[in-house]
Amino acid sequence: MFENLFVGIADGLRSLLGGLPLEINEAIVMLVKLVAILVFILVNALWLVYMERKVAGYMQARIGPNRVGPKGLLQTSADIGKLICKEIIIHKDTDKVVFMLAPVLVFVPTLMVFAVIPFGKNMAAIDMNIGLLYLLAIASLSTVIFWMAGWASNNKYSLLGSMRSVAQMVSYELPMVLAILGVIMITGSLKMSDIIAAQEHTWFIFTQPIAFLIFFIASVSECNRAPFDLIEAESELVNGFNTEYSGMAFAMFYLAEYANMLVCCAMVTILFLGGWLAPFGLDFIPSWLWFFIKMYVVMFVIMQLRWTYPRIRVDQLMGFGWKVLVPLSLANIFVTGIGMYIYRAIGW
Amino acid sequence: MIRTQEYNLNFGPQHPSTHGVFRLLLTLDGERVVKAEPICGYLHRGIEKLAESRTYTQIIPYTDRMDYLAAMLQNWGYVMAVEKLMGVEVPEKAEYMRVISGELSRLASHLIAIGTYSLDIGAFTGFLLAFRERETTMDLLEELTGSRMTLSFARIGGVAADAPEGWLDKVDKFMDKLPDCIDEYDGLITGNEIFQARTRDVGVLKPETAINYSISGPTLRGSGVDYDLRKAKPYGIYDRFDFEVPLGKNGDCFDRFDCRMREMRQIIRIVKQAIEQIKEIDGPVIAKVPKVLKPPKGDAYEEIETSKGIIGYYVVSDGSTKPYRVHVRRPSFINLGYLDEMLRGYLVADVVAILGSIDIMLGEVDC
Amino acid sequence: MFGKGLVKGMQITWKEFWAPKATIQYPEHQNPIPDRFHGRFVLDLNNCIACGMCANACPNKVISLRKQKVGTKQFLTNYVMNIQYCMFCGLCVESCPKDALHFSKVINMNQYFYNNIPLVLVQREAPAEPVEKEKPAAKPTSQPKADKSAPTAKSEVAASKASDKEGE
Amino acid sequence: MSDWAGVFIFFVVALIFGAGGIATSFLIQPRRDTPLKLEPYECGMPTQGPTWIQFRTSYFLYALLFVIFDVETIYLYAWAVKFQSLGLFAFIEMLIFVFILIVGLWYAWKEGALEWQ
Amino acid sequence: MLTISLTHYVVLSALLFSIGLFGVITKRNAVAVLICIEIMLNAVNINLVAFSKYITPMDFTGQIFSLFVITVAAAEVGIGLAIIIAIYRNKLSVNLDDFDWLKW
Amino acid sequence: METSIYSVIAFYALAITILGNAALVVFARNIVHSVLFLAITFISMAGLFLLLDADFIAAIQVLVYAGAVCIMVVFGIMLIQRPDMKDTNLFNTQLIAGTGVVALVFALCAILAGRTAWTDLVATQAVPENTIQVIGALLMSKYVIPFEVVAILLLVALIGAIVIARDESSAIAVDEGVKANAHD
Amino acid sequence: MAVNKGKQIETAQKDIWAPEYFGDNPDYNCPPELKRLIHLAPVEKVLNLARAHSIWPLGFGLACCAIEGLMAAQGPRYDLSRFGYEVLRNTARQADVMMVAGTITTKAADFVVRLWEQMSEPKWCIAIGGCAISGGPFVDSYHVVPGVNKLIPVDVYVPGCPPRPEAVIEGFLMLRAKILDNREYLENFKGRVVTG
Ligand code: SF4
Ligand code: SF4
Ligand code: SF4
Repeated sequence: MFENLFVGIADGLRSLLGGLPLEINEAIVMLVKLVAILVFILVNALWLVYMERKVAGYMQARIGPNRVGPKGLLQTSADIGKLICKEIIIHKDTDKVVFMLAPVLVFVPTLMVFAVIPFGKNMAAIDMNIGLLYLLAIASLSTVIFWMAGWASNNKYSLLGSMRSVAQMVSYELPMVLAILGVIMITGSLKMSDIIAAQEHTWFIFTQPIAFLIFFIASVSECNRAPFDLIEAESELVNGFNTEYSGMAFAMFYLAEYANMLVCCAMVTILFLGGWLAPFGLDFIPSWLWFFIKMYVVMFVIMQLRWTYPRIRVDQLMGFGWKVLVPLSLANIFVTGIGMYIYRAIGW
Repeated sequence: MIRTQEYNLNFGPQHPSTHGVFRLLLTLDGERVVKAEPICGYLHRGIEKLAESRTYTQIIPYTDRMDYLAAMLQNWGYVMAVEKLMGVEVPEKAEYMRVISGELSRLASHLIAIGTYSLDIGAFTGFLLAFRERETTMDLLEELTGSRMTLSFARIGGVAADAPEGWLDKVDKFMDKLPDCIDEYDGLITGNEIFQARTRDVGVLKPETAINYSISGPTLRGSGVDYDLRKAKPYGIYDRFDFEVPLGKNGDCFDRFDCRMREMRQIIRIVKQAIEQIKEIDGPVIAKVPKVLKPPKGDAYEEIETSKGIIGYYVVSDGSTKPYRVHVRRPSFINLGYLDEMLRGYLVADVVAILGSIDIMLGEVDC
Repeated sequence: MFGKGLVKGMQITWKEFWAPKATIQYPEHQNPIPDRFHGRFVLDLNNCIACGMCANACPNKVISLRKQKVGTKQFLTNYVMNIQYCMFCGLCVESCPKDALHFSKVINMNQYFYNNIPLVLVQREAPAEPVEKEKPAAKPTSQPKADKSAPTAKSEVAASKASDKEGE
Repeated sequence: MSDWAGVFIFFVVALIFGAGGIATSFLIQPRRDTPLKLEPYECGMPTQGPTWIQFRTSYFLYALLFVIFDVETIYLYAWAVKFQSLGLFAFIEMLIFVFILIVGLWYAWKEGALEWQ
Repeated sequence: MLTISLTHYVVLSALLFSIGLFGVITKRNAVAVLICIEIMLNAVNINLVAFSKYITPMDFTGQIFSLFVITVAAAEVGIGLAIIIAIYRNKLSVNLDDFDWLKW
Repeated sequence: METSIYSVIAFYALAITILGNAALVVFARNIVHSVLFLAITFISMAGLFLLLDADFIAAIQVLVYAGAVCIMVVFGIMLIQRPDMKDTNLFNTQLIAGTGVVALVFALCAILAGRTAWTDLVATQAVPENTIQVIGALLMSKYVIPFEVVAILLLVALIGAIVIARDESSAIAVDEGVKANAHD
Repeated sequence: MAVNKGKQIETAQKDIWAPEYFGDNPDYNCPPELKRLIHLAPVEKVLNLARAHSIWPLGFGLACCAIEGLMAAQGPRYDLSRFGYEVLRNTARQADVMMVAGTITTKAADFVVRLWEQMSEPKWCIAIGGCAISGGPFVDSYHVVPGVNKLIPVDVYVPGCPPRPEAVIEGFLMLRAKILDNREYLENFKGRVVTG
């Protein structure tokens, strides 16, 4: 019943604006989609922060925020409200332009990535041919922004933190990219909708378990979550690259972190958990709801990881990335290739 | 390897993992420590000096504030020194009360030590779960003494009060529950591979060095030196209890941490035995001492084993109501002595691990 | 096997997630406070004989009391505890010969202003006549000025200084 | 083509969002600069020495490895999408390609370039 | 000028190339020179892709060439930086004016 | 021949961004700023590639140049940077000569470009939709040899860079130098 | 810092009931910053609502009180996070409230002030424990600053040695009332003298 809710809205809008020239019509529809996505990200980021604190509380024998608003739901809104009206300190040694540019830009790659994520059947804002590659390319830009933030702060902790984070993100991007390769070999397309369609019968988590593991670990690392949260490494580097940021500038990083998490979970869902496909033929639940359910299951696991594991040391982190994950993901390509030949020999 | 330019990094005083206001001036080469200069004194409150203008009894609350995590043990050390000076005999029951409350204090201290250590390593949950048990310990201590942390429970010649009704049973019940909790920490922290990878072979302290640097407490025993004052020179009534002294093998951070973990299990044993034995004893909890204490001229030194190591109180009397001099051998301060060499060559992340594993208490370091 | 500890950790947090919570919702609920708790002081005026033992026993000269001779008895006019200096050690309570000074279970002594922090346990004027039926030996001629101007208690040194000589 | 126009709109809106957030904040925030506030934060102490620290070669080596392998993945992607229709020859070719790079990884490993210094 | 033809791309490419070249000749910092070389290579890429689109749209020769150029450029930066680091280690400078020991 | 008004606007906007940022790369006083401008140049170049219907190349441009090469350059800078160098990206003494040479080169290019009859060469077909598929196929068939050579090239670059960049023999000498330098 | 011999207290505290605070005083020269705030006043109400419910403390402990006031109050039993006050920031830049928990020695005074200065506006300060309020047990010592209000303005005092975590929570609630400008609550405290 609700299956076509959002698609229907978009179509309705399009026909409503039928009188306008095509480009403008498309642009307006795109803008509406965009605003919807933006709202979606913000609401989700707020919710995720709240959920994180609740989950953390529950795992630590306490209850977490419950006073502000019903069940404490307005807690994160209050936090953001406060951060907006907090002073942004730009201290005298900073590289002022770069320092302020970083928080402005930090949301850009994240939001742009959302353009290709299908939230449900036919519900990607843009379903482009090289969707996956686009996603990877844009996502790789965020490293530069983190580095900008750390360098411009002109603070040793920030610089150390940002250099670490860049080295980390760079090292884990590789296994992530290589892990996806296994999926692409099977689907033969970089289009998100094709990838999901290819999982009609079996999710790739079953056909590509190694790739799934690698991708999952690498994406946890990419969004700097524990046990790979060296970027913030509170007990060592104070707050990592955002040590000098205050107020809204900090809030931007804070939100972007959660938005990044959202991307990672969405990616895991799309690539390995069948995206919006309903399992066991339970398709009375709309596709977009399935997508959320899967996404939030992954999210919960990531949160649980954070509240369970200690932080790993930087040299171990690098060693793990390069000496375990990269060879493993290369091996995965071989195995997938050979496996597919065998499968074809038997199957067809 | 190219040697990069060395630079200084302030680690503290306001740093989440220096456990208070402690400052380490690190000289780093890349991320490796070349030199570490511990700078303390940010919490120097002049307790030793203040003690000279207080009467003997009035000093007791001040000793609390040295190692505020295990306040009873500090009280105990001090009153033992004064008792020795005055030749006071402590009633049996008071000794037991001291043991029970002292061991509970030690438990609270160890719980914080493992909690904050897991926080340093990055596992937040371990920290808060340890605090859950600490709250119970605090409740028990509060019921006994009236304060949660700064107990001021010991008195010269005994303890301030007898156990309230039903208190011993409560302690007993808590001791029954505790092993499960310790198992939980073991599962969550000690058994975790990441934690082990972080702490094994880091900050190795050789037994000889440890002895040479006069290091004591779990830090020493983590290196495998079997020296616990409770066993080696049983003070009070410790010779009546049957317990083990947990020892480490390699002397690395993990061993030190594990020593504390296993020591907690021994605390359970001691407390359980003490509760069993105290039930048969009746009598006062404080000896007859004059209201105004005037110890004879002379000096006395007594040392006991606290949760951090061997604390020694040296009290000099000039025959008046106030001590001429009080000096404290603070284990945390002495354990810090080897820090610089222990840190050299390790990464910044290891600094946190090593510093946390020594379990310093700044109130005691700076005194 | 590698990974066993990791799985165990996840199990524990999962278990904790569903386990009962230790939190007590403070402003509404509160853990019972034990009888011996060292909270805010209360002074039983009927028992207090203004002997000054409590002020003497205190390590930090927290207690300042003013007394006045009314008849044969000492009359307590002013008893202020500067609890900002207090250690809540209980030595004063222990030393009171008449059991007049107690701890209560009140934990909250918070204030917005520094001047309000001291606990004014007694603030009153001495009666002109001795309350008791005994013959007044000598009627005090001049009424000592009682400090009634400021509601906030001035930290008082005189009494504690006077009572400090025992220690010297 | 219109796909990319959409992407461009995304970019612009994201930029506006970021800039708008910060700008709003600047409008309503209280500001008071004091000399101490304008100093870098370093655990409550004045910073010691230059803040532009010099890093070690290992960082560069990681970046280098990353660049090399990143370039490699491009070819892998181009190959992977066609993998099913290309046949065994292409697969073997790719094996050779990957193998050559694995040699590089092995060399880096052996030389200790993967060690964090 | 309301159409974009191949000439536009070629001119753009030439301009970019000139900027890069200018940087290569006049910069003092070795890393800056490397960066400028990158710009030059990119200018070439524009040409290649433009040719590919306008002249041989079905062959993709230009695109594949630019793929190779990107690869080579990446390798070049890597090696170049490594050399600069090595030189820096000996001379403690990245100033090209100091790198004159080949002349003696 | 692009005629859509949007692509014309896009082209000019991109061209200005590219040229402006490239100029800033050259003229920025701080080398880190140069790198950041370079990143912008690269990204807008990707936009240009999109205009040229080369989406695969555009994605790669962003992935490799903006995401990887810039990071590597930045790391390189952090490795060799002296803290006292705020103005790290100055011109050398050949400024005037350089300008002359560049003007000459550009004039030559312009003349050549102007004299070529581009319009004769222009083909009429459109670029196929799915570029990556075609490129993948071409790489595996027509360009097999260059493809394998690329692997060798990358290998050589990797090994070469590692050999050059890590050098133990001179470590001690440099050590002294660095230390001496650190104190002034 | 001089030894606080006579325990004479000169308080350096904000008096929010002073006439110039309300701008009633015609002679009062309103700084431009304040003028700007006056324009913002309607918004400020909403913002204060947000501020009051999200007070992030600076993870900054000095001595014994830090264990009770910071750690135990965050702990499972008392759980400051219910109010949303558990987000301990390690850098002064992001913190809202400085909980001065513990003894401030003359050596530490310097960095306490520095940390306070480096916090971003708006900021508050809670003095936890006798030491932070007045030097507490160590007021006679030669190396102890008699009270943090000598260094920075304090909003809420939480006496105790150490105060129970409940009292710390109470302190936070008082701060919340202050930020919300909850007049009834505040009047309760004005000139309040606790008598036995
Ligand atoms: S010791 Fe007791 S009786 Fe004497 S003044 Fe104090 S409270 Fe009153
Ligand atoms: S509790 Fe201790 S410090 Fe407080 S007034 Fe009594 S004796 Fe003095
Ligand atoms: S007030 Fe008491 S508990 Fe708090 S820091 Fe001071 S001495 Fe320690």
